[in-house]
Amino acid sequence: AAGKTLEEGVLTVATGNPAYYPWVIDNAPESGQGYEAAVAYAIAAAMGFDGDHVTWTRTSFDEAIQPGPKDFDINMQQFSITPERQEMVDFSAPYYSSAMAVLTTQAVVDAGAEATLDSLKDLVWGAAAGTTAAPVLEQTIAPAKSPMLYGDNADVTAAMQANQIDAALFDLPTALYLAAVMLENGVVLGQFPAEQAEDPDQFGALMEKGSALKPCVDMAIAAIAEDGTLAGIEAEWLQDATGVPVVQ
Amino acid sequence: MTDKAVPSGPTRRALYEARIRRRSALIATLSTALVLAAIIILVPMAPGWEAVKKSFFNGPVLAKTFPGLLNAFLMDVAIFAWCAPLIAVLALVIALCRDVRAPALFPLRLFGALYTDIFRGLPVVLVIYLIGFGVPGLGLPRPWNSPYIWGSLALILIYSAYVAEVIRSGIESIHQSQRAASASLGMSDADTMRFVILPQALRNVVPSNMNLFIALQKDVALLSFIGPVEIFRQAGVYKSLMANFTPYVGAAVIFLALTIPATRYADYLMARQRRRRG
Amino acid sequence: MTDKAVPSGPTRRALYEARIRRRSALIATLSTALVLAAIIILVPMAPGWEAVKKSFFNGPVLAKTFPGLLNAFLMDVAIFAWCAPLIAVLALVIALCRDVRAPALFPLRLFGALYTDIFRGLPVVLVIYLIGFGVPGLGLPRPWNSPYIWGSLALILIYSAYVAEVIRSGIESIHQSQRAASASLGMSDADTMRFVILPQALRNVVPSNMNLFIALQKDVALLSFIGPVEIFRQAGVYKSLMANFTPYVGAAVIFLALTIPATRYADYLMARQRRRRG
Amino acid sequence: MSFLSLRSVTKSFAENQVCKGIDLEVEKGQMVCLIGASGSGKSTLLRCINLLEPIDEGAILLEGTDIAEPGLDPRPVRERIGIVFQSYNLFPHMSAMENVMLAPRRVHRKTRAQLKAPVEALFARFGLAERMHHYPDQLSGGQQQRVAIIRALAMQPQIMLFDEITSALDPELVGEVLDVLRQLHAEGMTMILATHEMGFARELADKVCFLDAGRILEEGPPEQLFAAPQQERTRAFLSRIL
Amino acid sequence: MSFLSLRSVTKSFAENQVCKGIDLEVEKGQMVCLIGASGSGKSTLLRCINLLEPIDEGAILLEGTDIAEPGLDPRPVRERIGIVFQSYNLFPHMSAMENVMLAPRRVHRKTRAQLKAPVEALFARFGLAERMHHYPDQLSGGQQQRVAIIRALAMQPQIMLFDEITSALDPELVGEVLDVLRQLHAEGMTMILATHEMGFARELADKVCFLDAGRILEEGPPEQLFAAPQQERTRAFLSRIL
Ligand SMILES: Nc1ncnc2c1ncn2[C@@H]1O[C@H](COP(=O)(O)OP(=O)(O)OP(=O)(O)O)[C@@H](O)[C@H]1O
Ligand SMILES: Nc1ncnc2c1ncn2[C@@H]1O[C@H](COP(=O)(O)OP(=O)(O)OP(=O)(O)O)[C@@H](O)[C@H]1O
Ligand SMILES: [Mg+2]
Ligand SMILES: [Mg+2]
Repeated sequence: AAGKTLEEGVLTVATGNPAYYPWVIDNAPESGQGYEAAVAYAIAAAMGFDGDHVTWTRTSFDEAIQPGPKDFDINMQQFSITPERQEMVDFSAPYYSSAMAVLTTQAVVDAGAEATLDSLKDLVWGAAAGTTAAPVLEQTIAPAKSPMLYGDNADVTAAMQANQIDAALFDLPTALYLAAVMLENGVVLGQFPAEQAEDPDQFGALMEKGSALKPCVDMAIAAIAEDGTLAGIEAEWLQDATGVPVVQ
Repeated sequence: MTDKAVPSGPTRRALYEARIRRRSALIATLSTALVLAAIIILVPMAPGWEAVKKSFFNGPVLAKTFPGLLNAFLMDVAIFAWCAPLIAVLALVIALCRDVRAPALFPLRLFGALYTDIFRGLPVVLVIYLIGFGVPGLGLPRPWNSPYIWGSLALILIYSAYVAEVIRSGIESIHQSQRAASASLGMSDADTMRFVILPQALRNVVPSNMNLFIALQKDVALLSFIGPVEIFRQAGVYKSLMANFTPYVGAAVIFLALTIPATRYADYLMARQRRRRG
Repeated sequence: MTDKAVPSGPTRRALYEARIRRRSALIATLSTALVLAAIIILVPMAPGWEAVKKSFFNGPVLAKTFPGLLNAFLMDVAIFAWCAPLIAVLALVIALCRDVRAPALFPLRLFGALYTDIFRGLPVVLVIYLIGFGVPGLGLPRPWNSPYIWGSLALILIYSAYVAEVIRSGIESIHQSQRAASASLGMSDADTMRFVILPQALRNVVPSNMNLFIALQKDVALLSFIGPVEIFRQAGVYKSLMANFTPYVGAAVIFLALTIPATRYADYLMARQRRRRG
Repeated sequence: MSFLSLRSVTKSFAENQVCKGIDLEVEKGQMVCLIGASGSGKSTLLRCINLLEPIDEGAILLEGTDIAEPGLDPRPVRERIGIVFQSYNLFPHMSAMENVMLAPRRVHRKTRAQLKAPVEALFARFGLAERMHHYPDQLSGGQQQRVAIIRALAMQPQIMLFDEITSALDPELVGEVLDVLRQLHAEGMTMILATHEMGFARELADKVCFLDAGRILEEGPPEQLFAAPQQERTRAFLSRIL
Repeated sequence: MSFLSLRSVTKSFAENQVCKGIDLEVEKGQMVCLIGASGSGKSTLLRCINLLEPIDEGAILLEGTDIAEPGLDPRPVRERIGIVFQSYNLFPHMSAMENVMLAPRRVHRKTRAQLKAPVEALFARFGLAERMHHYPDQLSGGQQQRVAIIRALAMQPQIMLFDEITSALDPELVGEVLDVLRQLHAEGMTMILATHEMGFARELADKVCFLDAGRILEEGPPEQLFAAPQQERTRAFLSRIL
């Protein structure tokens, strides 16, 4: 990767502001704690950057997908790879295949919500506007009331805490984290497993369109996938999701 | 003696002016055409133009998203429609509060002053976030926690502070002599306000308020930050789906179609008022 | 004859008014105290109060986040500081464009009119998104794609349209007779504008522009949507980290500390101007 | 006892004492003219009588009762004392008719129907029958001033105060308004008139008072005051004006 | 050949013909007074002579050259013709001195240093030496009007137009300004003066023109015009005004 990074000899990795558990622990990616933080250091290592030569920066979701030159070499904040986005930016090979999951609160469950499409249709839905959750919501659940859309995860949880929405669609790890930590009485009601989806939600590291770094990153990801590093990181940082029922 | 001179054909000045007008029109047309031509020919020659065009002026994307945008714009219109009258009423109340003289009602004056100071001092987004997420977060039951209600309330609070100040300035702009004239007829203060001052004050502030309501129509877009999918959010969704900024341009066009005529009309009212006073 | 009567002690009216004033002050104090007491005692008795307090008025959270917020507010101040002068200059240019009479310069007038119409017609967020995300996306190299540059440009474009209109209205408010007086002395149009009209026009529009610059200071917060971590974004970050709205309240306090005095001063200038004219 | 009497009325604006102990007796049906230089306090005195300005010291007796007692509700008094200002102060958003009817409707609680006949009669009497439904800005200055007079008269006051009601008018329109005053005088209305129209004062006034720097320097019937002013100042003033 | 002569000048505002063929001869050093009712076209005529309004037909000859030729640059002409308006039109943001110096500095490209002596002399001549550095709103109406005259004179015009320059002044201030005109007349300045001050017209004018509805109905030396007006209208007008 020599000569292809923003700053010679240093890999600049972007994450969200703030970055959320379990992707980054304590909003401090420098620690290497958290799934994406760990993956980033693993990729960097596979590309030949040691830990001291990884610097972090922050971008919003919109900033990351805007076309044009970037302030980072790679950006990891649960970007779903979609063909439309690939028109404007480059994605690495996927480093995680996520299930979509339904985040809700105990009160909604008590009120009779179940992990069935029929039951889910009648809830008031929310999602983060910039993510693929919004279209997935329309396609798979097609709620009766048009969903509310928000700028970021924090706003979605705020709305759910305010009882303005019943449920929201997130990738599973995010949903699990939000349910456990951010949301009082949060519950992950069900999931749409990645294996069953026709085009599963896969996270890739985002790069500038035509980035020279892409082959290196792809190789690095392939390498860490192959040698089991990736699986190890997943086991360490992402909860076992088998407890979450599959939506019928 | 017939004083009304019948103009016998065009005068020397009329002829000269017609000539000048023709020449000016010619020059203006030519220079405008030149500039336009330069823009039309040169801009597409710029290196980034293809990218710009694809990203901002993408015909197919526009065609696909425009109906959705228009539809979402109805939401803006609806929010505006229910906020505007409430703002007008609340603003009038606040303005009257600030005009209250009786010492027992001093808390009202204080309230009015605090109210206008605070809500004019805060950024609109901040208030929308605070009220739109904050208040419902206190455990209100549905449907009383709707972001439509609280988001609208945020707009109403802010804009009524501005409108109240405008109304108050209108009240103060009515010359003291009108109050004196009314008082000298034995009218009470309340009657004076209601029949003499307010009707004139409100008429005077129509243009300023028109400008505020245009601003309100635009700030409705900020409600999207707490959930309602109005045109700005809808454009954002399309943008992130298609990674293309054309939907924003579409939204801009929709706004302009509404706000340019409205702004022009407000300007016209303002200018007319200034002329009348000047 | 000594006309200046030496007031020999308080007059009957003075005594009466002093009595009334004392009574009014008493009533006002009492009623204010009552209302305040009611608020202080009753509000905390409301069922949701504990939740509200924890969520909105959380002392420890405020203490922890306030320094960070203040620090982020420096960014707002900095953005304001570089935008304001550019806005002033651009607005003056646009206002003069719209006043141009020569037919060859008609494109300038057209440009001025289009410019003000478009940028006054669009919501600020929309322009910030369009320019702040759109333009850099066209393949500008760093550092020329910085959101600071393009976000600021968006603010400059919008606000200069408003300020230009205000300046133009100032120019138009200068009575025709000033131009006539200047012309009658043999002065050229350019000199008339520069030495006679503009100095008066600009002085007249200070209060209106002051209000616009206060609004600008608040709209700087909208730049956060395209990246710059100014106070609003910083508050949002704290909010999502701590799941607590107190940082927003903190940001509100910081804004109010700046905007209330400024707004008050602008109001005062406005009122003084109105009195002078009235 | 006079109908209206002022007893050493004083009035200050902040440090500036504008009325410095004014005594004045006005009999029923009398027309009293106040003359004096600009700033001598004529307007202030009239506004004090109407209670638009509170006085500092002294008393204003209307039929023997002190109406200037601090704290008294001024409204019943104002119903009895009409005032017309130099700048007509019509309500610009109402037609002439509505201007006139407003106070009787709100204060005397009369209906439009009750008021129609008497108000129309007033308009007719002062030659404005055709202009009743016009708005102030559709009326000439003289017409506006007459409407202002009608508006005050519609409250059926016992005394009318006029403050330089012709000085904002073109010379050609002054006549119309003075005619109204002549008519009122003939009908026995008690009136106090601040004016610069010496000719009119001379013709109609029962008493002329010369105000100077907040004092009534000289008063008397017009024949006497204009022909043989006692005071040096009065002479100087009259020589400048006439 | 006269110094200034108007040849059947006509001027309309839209449908409203305000000057209906005006002929006027002004000799060097003459003072010509225009009198006439409000709206008769006096101001318009003066503004036409100064080229502030383009005329429709006719010619305005200044020393034999037609200055009203359409398309001509009016600026050199305006330097030769000074005008002073009823509402003084001083520049409120400049001191009296700066008001006077502005045009010579910008148009004649003189420096402040060059201008200082002559301008101070002008101020001194018209009794304003102490007021030079005051701003217009610190000056009385009469003083403002004198500054306006000084401002026009500083451009060293050959002819001066005055448009009712005393009518916005209190009677007591009128004298100051008329003194200035007397002085100018004595020095041989050519002047045209629209005025309602008949006394002044009678005293100083070399020729008085009576304008009525856009025509010069009658003209002549003041003794003749005031004493024995030929026309019915002139008589009616004079009887109303005097
Ligand atoms: N509301 C006020 N506040 C302060 N001073 C005032 C007020 N009204 C009048 N004055 C002052 O009182 C003095 C007398 O004013 P007033 O209007 O009574 O005079 P006037 O005789 O009516 O003069 P004029 O002929 O100009 O109308 C003036 O010096 C004036 O400045
Ligand atoms: N700029 C203008 N546009 C339209 N009409 C005008 C304009 N200036 C003057 N007039 C009209 O021209 C006529 C003559 O006006 P002008 O001011 O010349 O009269 P004047 O003799 O100076 O009257 P005054 O004694 O009132 O000053 C009037 O009917 C007036 O309405
Ligand atoms: Mg007065
Ligand atoms: Mg005139």
